[in-house]
Amino acid sequence: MVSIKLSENKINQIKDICKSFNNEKGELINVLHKTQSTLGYLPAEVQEVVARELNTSTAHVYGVVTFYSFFTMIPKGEFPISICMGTACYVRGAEKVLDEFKRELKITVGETTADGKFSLSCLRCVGACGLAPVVMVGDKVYGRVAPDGIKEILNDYK
Amino acid sequence: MSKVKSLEDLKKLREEMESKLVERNNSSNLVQIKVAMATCGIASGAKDLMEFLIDELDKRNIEAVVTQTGCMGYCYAEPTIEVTLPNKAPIVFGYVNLKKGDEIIEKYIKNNELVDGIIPVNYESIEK
Amino acid sequence: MEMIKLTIDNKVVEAEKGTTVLKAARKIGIEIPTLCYFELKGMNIENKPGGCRICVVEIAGRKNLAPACATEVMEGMVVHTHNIRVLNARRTVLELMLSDHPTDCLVCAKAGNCELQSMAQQLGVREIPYQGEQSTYRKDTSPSIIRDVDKCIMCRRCEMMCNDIQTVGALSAVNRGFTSVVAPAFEMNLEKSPCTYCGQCVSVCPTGALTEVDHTRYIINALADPTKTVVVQTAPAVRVALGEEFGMEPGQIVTGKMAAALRQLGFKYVFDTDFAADLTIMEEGTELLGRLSKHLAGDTTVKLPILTSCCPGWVNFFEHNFSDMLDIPSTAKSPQQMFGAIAKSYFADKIGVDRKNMVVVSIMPCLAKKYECQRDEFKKDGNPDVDFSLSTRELAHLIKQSNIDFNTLEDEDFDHPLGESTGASVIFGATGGVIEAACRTAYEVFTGKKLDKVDFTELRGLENIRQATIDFDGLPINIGIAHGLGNARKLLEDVRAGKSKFHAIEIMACPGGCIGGGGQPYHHGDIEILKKRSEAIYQEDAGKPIRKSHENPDIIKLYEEFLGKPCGAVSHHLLHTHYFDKSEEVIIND
Amino acid sequence: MAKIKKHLLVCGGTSCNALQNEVIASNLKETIREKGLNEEVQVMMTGCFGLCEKGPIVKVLHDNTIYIGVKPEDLKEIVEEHIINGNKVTRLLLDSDPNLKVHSKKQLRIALRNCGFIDPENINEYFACDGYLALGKVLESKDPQKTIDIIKKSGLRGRGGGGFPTGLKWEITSKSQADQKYVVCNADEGDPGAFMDRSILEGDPHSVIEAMAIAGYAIGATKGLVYIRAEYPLAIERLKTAINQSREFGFLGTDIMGSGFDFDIELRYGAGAFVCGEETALIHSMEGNRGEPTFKPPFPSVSGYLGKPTNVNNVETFANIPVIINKGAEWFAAIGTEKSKGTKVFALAGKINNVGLIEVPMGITLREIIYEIGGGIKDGKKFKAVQTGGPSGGCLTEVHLDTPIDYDNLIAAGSMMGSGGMIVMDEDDCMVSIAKYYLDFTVEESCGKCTPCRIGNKRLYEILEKITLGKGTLEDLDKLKNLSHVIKDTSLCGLGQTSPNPVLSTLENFWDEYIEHVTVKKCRSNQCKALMQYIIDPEQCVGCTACARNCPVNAITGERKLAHLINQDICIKCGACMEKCKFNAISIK
Repeated sequence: MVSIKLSENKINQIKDICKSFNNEKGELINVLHKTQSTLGYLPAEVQEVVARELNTSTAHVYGVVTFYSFFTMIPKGEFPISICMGTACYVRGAEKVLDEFKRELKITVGETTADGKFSLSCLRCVGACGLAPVVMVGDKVYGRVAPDGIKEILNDYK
Repeated sequence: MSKVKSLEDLKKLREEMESKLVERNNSSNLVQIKVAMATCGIASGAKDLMEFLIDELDKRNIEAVVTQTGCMGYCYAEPTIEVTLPNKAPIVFGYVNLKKGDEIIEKYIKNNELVDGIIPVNYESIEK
Repeated sequence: MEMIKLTIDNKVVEAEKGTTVLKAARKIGIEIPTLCYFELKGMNIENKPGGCRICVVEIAGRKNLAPACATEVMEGMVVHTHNIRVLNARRTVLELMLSDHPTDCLVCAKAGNCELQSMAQQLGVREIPYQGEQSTYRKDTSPSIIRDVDKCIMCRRCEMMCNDIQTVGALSAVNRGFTSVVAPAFEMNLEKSPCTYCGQCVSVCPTGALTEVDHTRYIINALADPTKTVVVQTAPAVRVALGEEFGMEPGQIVTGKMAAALRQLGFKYVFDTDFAADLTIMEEGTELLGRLSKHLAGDTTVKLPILTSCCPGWVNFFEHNFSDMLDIPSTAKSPQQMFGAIAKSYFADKIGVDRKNMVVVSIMPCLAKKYECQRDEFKKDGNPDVDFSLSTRELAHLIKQSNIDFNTLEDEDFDHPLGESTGASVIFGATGGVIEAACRTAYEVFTGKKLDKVDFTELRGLENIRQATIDFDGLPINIGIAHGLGNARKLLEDVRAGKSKFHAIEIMACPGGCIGGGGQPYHHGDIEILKKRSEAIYQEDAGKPIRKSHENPDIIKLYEEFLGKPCGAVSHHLLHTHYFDKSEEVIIND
Repeated sequence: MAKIKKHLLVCGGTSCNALQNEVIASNLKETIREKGLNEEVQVMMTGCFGLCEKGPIVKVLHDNTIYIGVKPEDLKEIVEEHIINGNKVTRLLLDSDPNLKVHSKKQLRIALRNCGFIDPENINEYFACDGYLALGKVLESKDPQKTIDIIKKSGLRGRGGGGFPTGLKWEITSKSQADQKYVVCNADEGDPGAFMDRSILEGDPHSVIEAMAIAGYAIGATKGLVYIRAEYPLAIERLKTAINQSREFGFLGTDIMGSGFDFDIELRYGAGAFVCGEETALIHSMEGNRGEPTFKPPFPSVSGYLGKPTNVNNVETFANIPVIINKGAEWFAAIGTEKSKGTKVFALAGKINNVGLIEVPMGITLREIIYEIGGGIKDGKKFKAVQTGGPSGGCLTEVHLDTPIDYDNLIAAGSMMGSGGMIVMDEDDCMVSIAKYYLDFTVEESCGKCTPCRIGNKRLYEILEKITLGKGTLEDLDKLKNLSHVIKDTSLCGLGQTSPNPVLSTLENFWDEYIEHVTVKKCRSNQCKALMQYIIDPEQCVGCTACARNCPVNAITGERKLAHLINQDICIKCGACMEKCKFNAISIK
């Protein structure tokens, strides 16, 4: 027997989201978007509930979650940091910026700092190539970021 | 808002809107400003700039319409704004931070004196 | 049908519109190699993702190569299946596949039966020029199936079987790109997934990524242990397939050779699961008639239809998916478990052996049986009624290991008393067989009349879902039959919705029934093999002197000496079971 | 009231002769002062005019006069004749150059016509720009085939990358019989470094909505779906606003403009999978599945979303439609080259001065784009290559600078149009590393369904990595070639069929660089860390210890006031020492 360990409140939230899409299997990706934006991430238990509500297999839900880079099963940091790895940013030194973040936060891409404050990820182009290299912290965009400027960025959140 | 029921309705609507714009352009003292508010613009501070311009023009008793618009294409020079003084051709300014915004109001809008950061429009639009 | 004319390797061929290049080529004797492509013709089972790219061919006018398995023929098409461009591409694709595949072929369970290995042989690959990182995953061992997905080549056959055909939903492609693989949700163990252990994924896997848990070593040890009395039972579908492992034509009946081989292997008593199948009919048939009579008498608490319960994959399926209907299936244990229960009580007493010193081994066409015999409710003080379940393939290995030349063995008989069986029990091995056997007995018991004709041919066949109405002397009995769990789901959903008109439904998890079980010799997608096994089953039935379960003399004796009457107190205790809710449960955890 | 009445603008673009511009500006100011006009005439340096070959440029703002090729000795004449007397100096006029007259401005905005011009959240401004007029005309014509014929005649080809003729696609879908059809807008712009579609949706969402409705009418669909990247929140917001406004005015919904035609649009979100730009993958994603492509045929125009005929076009393609209807197929077909009509929007980025969104007529040359519109290479570096078509495209070099850009020429040059990313690279970019970067992207984004793309691209990446680490051999170059060709030849979808292009085009155009990497283990751009060494010149080093103090791994030793030494075994080649050295004693070997 598979048991799902989630608070009733969360289960109801997920159920409501599924219901708002008529519990339709074809709306899986929309449901996952909404659920992730509500709960922050998509842990296994959440996927189990979604699968049940949409009358599909958990394996299918997991298959979809792991296919799309936007979905995450790990909670992101309070301030998620995303480094744009679009070509424009790449040729203007995004890799060095990323290396500096890794060194400064002592985590690698896909990880969250022990205090839960920062997480690090790479993005495809955010379309702000004029500002390359670009870093996003939460919804805020930092343009023309240089490796020696990242301490300053992090200080905004400390 | 009533639905547009035919092509004739639509043509009337267009004329109405066009004449409003013409009216605006012919106004003797109305300053028109467009702020490029696409993602790069906003990321570079266009939102703050727009608020600043609205507040400051109001404070300084300059009759102006400040509207948002999409990408003008000058990503390297964001934020960018286009300023149209009464009876004059529009001018695009790039790298407009708040300080530059203030300068544009004081020098160009008030005094017709150009400031640095002008971007010549380098494209043709289709004739309407 | 509109015909299309095309040229393949300079030969003109006419093919039906909608046919693929692959099939059109086959018509003129051109075998384009395939890997991911899989078909069980006539059963609506086809895997055509066009993913492996082994079957690429050159089509004039097209800028890139096309997969023959997925490309439809077009008028005037000019196809080359083995020019230098195609051969280089095909070989390179295979080399790439091998560069991400372990090379432990010598000790791989699939060696000799591996389609990837055969392909490497066929294309003459002697080295792997492209070396690099290999994707590695955790090995997962469940009671029945081992997943070693380092060997997965992403042909997606298992995924297709598990989802499209069986609707089990235990497997899905997960991750993306180089790390993509077929796995259960969260890449957790199969044991924690809704897997039914039907083994259909194993039966279609081209490589050693999915194999059965091998118990042969335990058997060898038990046979060598002088303190143990080792008893073996063999399921009906094994005898019509085992011969294939020794080079015989599909459909060859090897009952006698098998009994001889088992005896030579050292089994003290060589019995037949068919005996227990007859017993199952006695119990299940009685239960059916009981429910039917009550229903006819107007008892609304009685639920119909009754569902057969001899297939453990099917039992797992409804415990996971239809846990709201656990009171519908027959409570009769499967033949394997009935055999174990009787062997370790009635028979053990008879020969004066303590059950702890008796080892019951079953030879099954099935992988779910491995799981079934480990279920707690089939144990007494921790000692299982059936100790080990071997697949047909494992038995073949065991025979080969023991230097037995199977082909030259003289036929032998089963031992008594648990070796006596009827034609009714043999047909358990094919879809529709259980319900036909039940009808033969139920009809005579219910009507008190002798059947003129014991063959209910209307219940036979390979159509996905079949239905027939049997005339019980004026009382029409509606029978439903499904094989393949996806078909079963359809029937069950009707039952749940109250739309089912059936009195009894037979369900087998595997397409074709046990003859197509997950433990059978690999058929590699050849439907003819399944058809021949099925024919052999009915041939064996027809040749039996007794063809109705209730006429089995040893069964009659068993009731007289031990059980009393079908569905009586002793039967209830030994031969009936109950089912568990295995659907997900929500534990609220604040 | 302002005293200043007239303005003279001098081009200050860095690619024109910057020094000359300075001279012109200061001389002009001097001349104005001499004439006592400095109170009412202002001289300004501005950004690039995009006429770099014709510089220096002086523009008289009040009557919109542009002078080209202005020399210091011309200034007096301009001021005296034009500013004071009001007579233009005809010999210097831009119009006097007949070649420039047609394309006095290199850019022509069709798809971007309203971007940066109207308020995208105000439908009234769209009305003023002929908004929904094309839809009105199409509906009034009561002839879907006529609309298809116009699009066919215009020569419009898909702007998403493939370049399939749009009108033909519409026609096939219109001829597929079904009870329901769909119009899908592909807004899953995924090329790294491309943001054309985002800009259109953010700047002019109504034109896409209008075009989708037109397509719906033409092919017989009543439902439209926009598949848009979830990473584009602003575009999503503006599109939603526009859809609602459009519904309010009755351009979406039932009985549109009294024609009896029903059409509405829903949004579907992408979730970060580049392969979903491929139309079959996109459709599977919209159906709630993994975005894995399937073999074509059947094409979506026959069996697409939910098995129904589906017409998929990208954002930019749609943005062209209303203009074509309004101005006619002939007008559109007159722009561009023989086989590629109209304009193309490019996201110009990388090592270029004027990073931005540009729209140019097909047939323009790379040189015009880079040096005239883009204002040349940043920091005066040397141009090396331009990458078009993103991970599916290739690198073009100096020899391609004068090739007219259209679908077919780009393919012939080993690249492709793609969706419109255009990344400029300079002498500091290592082309092996660039190829590796794109393969890294492909490996990351491959769906994993077919063998050549799943494993082949990984092996390509590994070989490239081996080369950048200095461990490559000549044999590896052969492997790269064979593997690239097989991957292109055998992959299931467009992603794999084009993913080796960055490798093949760099092999073709920068063979020397590859050879250098594998034979003499040298990276001429100093990008491959494993192939370079930081060296302290003992002659230059004064022993200030700045380098040693800043070395993160303590690889530098040396006594104070004595020459220092870098231990190459420890050095991680971060370059911190070189940055800190005030005596230029550290160099890369």
